[in-house]
Amino acid sequence: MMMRDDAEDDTAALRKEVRAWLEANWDGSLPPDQDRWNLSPATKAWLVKVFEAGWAVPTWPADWYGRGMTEQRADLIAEEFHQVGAPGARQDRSNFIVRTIYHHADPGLKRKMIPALLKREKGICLLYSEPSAGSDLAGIRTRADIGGTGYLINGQKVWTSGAAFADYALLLARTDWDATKHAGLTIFLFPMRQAGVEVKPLRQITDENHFNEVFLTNARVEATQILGGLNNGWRVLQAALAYERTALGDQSRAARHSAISDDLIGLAQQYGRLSDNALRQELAGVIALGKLHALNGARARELRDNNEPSPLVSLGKLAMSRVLHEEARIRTSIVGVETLLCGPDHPLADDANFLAFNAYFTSIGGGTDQIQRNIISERILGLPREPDPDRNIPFRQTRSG
Amino acid sequence: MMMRDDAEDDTAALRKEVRAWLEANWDGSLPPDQDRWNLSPATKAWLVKVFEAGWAVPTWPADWYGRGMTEQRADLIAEEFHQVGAPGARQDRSNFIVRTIYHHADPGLKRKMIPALLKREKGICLLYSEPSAGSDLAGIRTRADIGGTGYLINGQKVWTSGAAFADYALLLARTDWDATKHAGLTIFLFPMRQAGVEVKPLRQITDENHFNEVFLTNARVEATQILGGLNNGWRVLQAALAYERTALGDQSRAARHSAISDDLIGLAQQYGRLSDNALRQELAGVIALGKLHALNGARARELRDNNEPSPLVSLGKLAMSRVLHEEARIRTSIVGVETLLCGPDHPLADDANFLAFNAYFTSIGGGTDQIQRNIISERILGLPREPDPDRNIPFRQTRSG
Amino acid sequence: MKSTADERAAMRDVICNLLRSEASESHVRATMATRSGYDATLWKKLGTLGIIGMLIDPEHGGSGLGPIELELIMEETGSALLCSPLLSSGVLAASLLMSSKNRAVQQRLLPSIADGTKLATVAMTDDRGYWTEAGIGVHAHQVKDRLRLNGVASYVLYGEVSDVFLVVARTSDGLGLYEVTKDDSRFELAPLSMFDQTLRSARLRFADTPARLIEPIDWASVQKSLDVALIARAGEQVGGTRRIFDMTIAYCKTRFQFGRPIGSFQAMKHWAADLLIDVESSISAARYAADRMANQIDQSQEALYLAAFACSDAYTKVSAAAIQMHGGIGFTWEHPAHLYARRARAYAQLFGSPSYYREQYLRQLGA
Amino acid sequence: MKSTADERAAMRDVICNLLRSEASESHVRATMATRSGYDATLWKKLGTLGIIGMLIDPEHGGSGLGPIELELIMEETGSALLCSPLLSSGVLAASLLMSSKNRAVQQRLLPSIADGTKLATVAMTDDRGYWTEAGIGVHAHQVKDRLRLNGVASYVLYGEVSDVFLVVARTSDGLGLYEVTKDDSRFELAPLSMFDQTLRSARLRFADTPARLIEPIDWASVQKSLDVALIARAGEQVGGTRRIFDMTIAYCKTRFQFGRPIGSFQAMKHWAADLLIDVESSISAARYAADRMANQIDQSQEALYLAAFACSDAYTKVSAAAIQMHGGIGFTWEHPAHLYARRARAYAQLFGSPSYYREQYLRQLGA
Repeated sequence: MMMRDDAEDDTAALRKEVRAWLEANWDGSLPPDQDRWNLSPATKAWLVKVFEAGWAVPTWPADWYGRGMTEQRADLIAEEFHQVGAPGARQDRSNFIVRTIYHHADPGLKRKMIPALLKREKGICLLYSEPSAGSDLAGIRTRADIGGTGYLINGQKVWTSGAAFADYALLLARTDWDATKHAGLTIFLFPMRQAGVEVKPLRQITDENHFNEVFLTNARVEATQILGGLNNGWRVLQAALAYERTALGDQSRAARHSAISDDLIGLAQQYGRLSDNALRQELAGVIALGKLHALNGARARELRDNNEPSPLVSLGKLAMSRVLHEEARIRTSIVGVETLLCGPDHPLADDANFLAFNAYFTSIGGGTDQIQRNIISERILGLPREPDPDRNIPFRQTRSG
Repeated sequence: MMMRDDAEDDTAALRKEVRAWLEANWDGSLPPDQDRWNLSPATKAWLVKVFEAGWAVPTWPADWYGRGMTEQRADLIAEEFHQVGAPGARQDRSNFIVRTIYHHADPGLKRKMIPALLKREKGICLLYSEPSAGSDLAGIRTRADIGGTGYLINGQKVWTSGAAFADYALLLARTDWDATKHAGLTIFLFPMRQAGVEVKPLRQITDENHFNEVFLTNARVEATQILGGLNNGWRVLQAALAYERTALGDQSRAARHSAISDDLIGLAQQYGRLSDNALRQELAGVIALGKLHALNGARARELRDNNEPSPLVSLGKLAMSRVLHEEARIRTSIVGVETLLCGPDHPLADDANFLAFNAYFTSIGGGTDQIQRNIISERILGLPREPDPDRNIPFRQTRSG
Repeated sequence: MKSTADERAAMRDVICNLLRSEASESHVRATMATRSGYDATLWKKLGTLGIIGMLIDPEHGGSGLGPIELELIMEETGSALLCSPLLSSGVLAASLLMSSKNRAVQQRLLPSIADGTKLATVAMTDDRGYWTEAGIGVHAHQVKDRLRLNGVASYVLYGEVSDVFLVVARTSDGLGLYEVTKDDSRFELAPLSMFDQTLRSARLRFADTPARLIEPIDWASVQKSLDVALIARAGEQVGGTRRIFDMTIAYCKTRFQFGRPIGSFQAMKHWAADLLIDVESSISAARYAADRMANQIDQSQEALYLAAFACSDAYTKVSAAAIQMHGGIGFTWEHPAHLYARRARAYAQLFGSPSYYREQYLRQLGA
Repeated sequence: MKSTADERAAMRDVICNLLRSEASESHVRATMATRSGYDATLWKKLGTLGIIGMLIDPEHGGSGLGPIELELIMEETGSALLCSPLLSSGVLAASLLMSSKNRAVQQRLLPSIADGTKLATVAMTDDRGYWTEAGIGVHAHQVKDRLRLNGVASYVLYGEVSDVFLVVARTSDGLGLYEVTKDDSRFELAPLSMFDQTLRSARLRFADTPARLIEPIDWASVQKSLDVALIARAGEQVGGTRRIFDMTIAYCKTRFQFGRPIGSFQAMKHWAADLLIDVESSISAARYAADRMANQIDQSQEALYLAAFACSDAYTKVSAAAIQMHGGIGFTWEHPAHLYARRARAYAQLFGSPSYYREQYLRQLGA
């Protein structure tokens, strides 16, 4: 066991090293990127530097591009990078796709893919959801049939972001139709740049196109591209989703959202509504919801640091959904009649309208509020599972709609 | 087919007849009764008169104490009695227990029981619910075992009103433990005045004792007292419950409640709260809830009169529950700090506290809000039934708790 | 004229069938993408059927119907999300002119409003969107011997396609109702971009714009026409609420997840049961308000204000729930759920917000 | 003194074990039926364990703990629905005296408050129950050379069993803190009947009642003690919320209806999941407020007001849901659900309502 003083010295030494490295290498900023799928050459060059210094995945061993550090020490690195605004460190936590590949791919595939992905020489997207399998991801019907040295893929995926720019995808497909629904799935590291992959933008209710539908028609993938073994896809997927939740939990809100002021009091003042006692009561309630969500988050981190079990993490997404819907509701009530309008001449109405609809991104996307409530009541409160009549029968006998 | 004008004449003639009879017999009032279980001699004498005139059950045939009338014409009689405040008419609708007996008992039993019950010479109560069977009434465990010329009854009943005063009860008991849960039940017309029947008052959260627990230990009932046949109890019960809903739907709110003023605006004024805009908004919302409930009721009656199908009747109890809880909430908020107190020195606080707890009488009693939502979603909206694993197995194999 | 229940049922069938065939969802989407925001061919049919002129007296070419029939018809147009100037021309403008004492103007304008050949609209609130006397932002002055209007009127429904603008303006001694035609070059008209693309409105800026005086008017008369428009709004809200609710329940029965229709999940069932209360209550509120207004009996204002917020709140709640209950597909533009949610948002503000009407309701109750 | 996490865990265990054995539900029911409303034997033990004197300096015989430990201890007493004058004597009176500058009074009163041999309480609001400066209903006058109090103080917690009354009264030039003892015959004390029978309070009427001046005081000092009482209240609320929630979840697992545990019904599951957010949020709010106060850092008032309404609302909501989720048994007096609901109702009003604190919170945020 390391003594406390040694540990503190060690922390200080690491901080010093990271700072010195940043001092020597970081210019203080990067040119703006178009979006996360189109990085500037300067950003890419920076990511190469970070990768080569071992900051990208510090908890992984040195022969896997890392420094063999503990999570706590790796967090320090992330903190130092964050302090100066430099990207690219600690992708062993934030880059959940790479993390999935690291834990589930064969060594050969890992060698080929991981450096390219960490340096963003290659882009990768997720092909999980399907129109017929939303909440019930295990019900997907995209088929992977043996053909030649690999598999022929046919089916339709949806809610994919970046599909048009990605070189690869994590693809969830069904490889055994006689197994039960969870048992016949496989995850492939699937090449996107081929005939048979058609990407169509999907328009959201917010009138944005962050997502795509992807049509797969006799597309091909080699058997060597399987992650975690044939028909083991459900387990790999669960790990991947857990990594994703962790990564998203660390992030703040979506881009457009973050550009909108959170200052509801200021908004109410601007619209001359602060003297309305009915609004004041609601305002206090809504602001409190957001604050309580933040306090729960802080308490969750504290409990995690003390290795105490806590249900708080799992509550986050559901609680956030309520915060966003409630904030949007009161924003609408403040802006009032102007919410009839939209467009650049009415930026505050535009915000209110956008946020009212964008709140569904959180309450539907990544597991609906209803699915979250199932998870909370079953896994945290220990209440019985929902019956799933399909669970134990061959998938080809199941109903869909 | 009767011509329209004839029908009108007929209506007028009936009204005239009822009015003349009331004119000749009704004094304008009766001495107050202690409660519905302890009627004054004057009230009883009046009920005998009504019974003998055939007004008690006008839709039943003459040899069954009635006048063989249509429902519509019988309603006229009820109206005329209501107009002058005279009780006892139209018990073929309001007296749901007698109605159950009329439709399900053997002729001999009917002759014995019905006159005594209509004249209130005998009192009767309901022994349905049990501690282990609340929402799930088909899960009752009171046993009726063959013994001598009849049955031996053992078990515990709850939520019984009037058990201490009743001469008889409609008793739901299990007569076949190898049948499925709905198939082994029987309804008995059970004599209450016997050893083996112990009645204990049940204290409610409102600190009232409107109900009892009834302990049945080797109590006896003859086989001739079965209503609707052995093991046919579930069907009889469904009819009895439907009669009860109709009768209760006609009634207004419970006694103590009706003594409390509905005037929330007056209450707010009294507490000097009418200038609080937050309260005003809530007040409008709550009053509206009550008004909408009333409008739904009016529309339901109109649709019924036009023989149009309507979901509105089934929504009533659930909607009323929400009205009562919301009214209680705002009443609490108006009375404020004084709700810390109770007792005769603080009548308005007492009302607020009582109503807050008494609202559960509606949201739990007679089928919880949750059961109502099941019924509405299944029977009106046509959504699938809840799975009931006990439904199709012998009752003795079911779990309880 | 007061129709019988049978006549009303027949009327409902006619409209329902027309809209089912000519105002399908794809037609609504096509129309909402046009600049004018309505389909002139369908509009003509509505004129022929007497729907545009429903509130206009037969002597002026209308059908002479009342609030009960209005509410019923609007339930159907609201259910279809019909894109049209019916509310502005056929309801608000028509009822304002119907209560006018200026028969010459009635005779000149009402017949062409009734048959749909002319579109009229009402300009009465400034940018604050109050729809109250205090919200009037146009002033009328006598300049030499001609009348001139100055100021701003906003949220003017279907302003860009309207031929006639009925402008409520302040005068030196009260209010006046003025007529301005689209051919008059001396005012600016800017179409407003609407979050609900099935609606159109515009902002008018008058700068010494010539106008004809129809008549001096008091606020109570304007309010009466607004009241009629509120009945129409309630009808459209109720129709939309019912339709999106039915659509959602149908989806819950056919969409399978985890091997079960999603409507078999109790949380969905209970949610649906609660929403049904809101749906039915809003229907009751809208029809009660229409009935009270038709019979001009007590509590008609109380009933109207109740409907004004109850129908707004129900539509907002039910259409929001519909998006969530549909899950992923409900978050796509191609699914109509958001169209109903947009309409719900719009109608919750147009002519006054739910909190405004809650306050009015409470005042009617004497508080 | 600031305790470590380990010390706090140990403290929690001690209290938890004591209350589990000596403040069981049947004990609570027996105690709430007594006139005094508390159990003198258990009270003595709380004194011995240093719990009554938790906020009192060791030099005056107390344990010298702070808000963090206070909140923690009160979570346990609130969870048990402990019937005792801890809040009035150990928290409100003790903290008011602790911030006094009158060392003589401190030395005379604090040791016997700390060990429980004397009960003290604070009289500061009149019948309106404001707990603000405006709510003070007692006036102090100099009559010849003696001090006299006149007026009414209500909601005086455990007044009937208290030995010492700390009365906040108006004077000719501000406020004063006065001491009145129960032996003084010149005031009337009427016990109030409490809807929450686990609490006691009384109404005092002073009529030329002699009193000792402890010191002139400003409202801010009184407010500071009230703030400490709000931390205690939040702790008890959170403890009660958690307990009734856990009890309900346990019932959902063991109660079978329709052949299934009622906790397998999705509507119950989802309801429970939503309530868990309220439970956890109120815990976060109470502990954050205690932490801010302990560290006397920024936003301590903001945090306090947030906890004041968030913990009230959560307790009210969760205990109300508990009755409904228990069904029939929850409607009986013998089940404890209503005892928690009564406490929730009481604490939502004692020291100020949720809407009052929402307003205070908003003001702290600068609105």
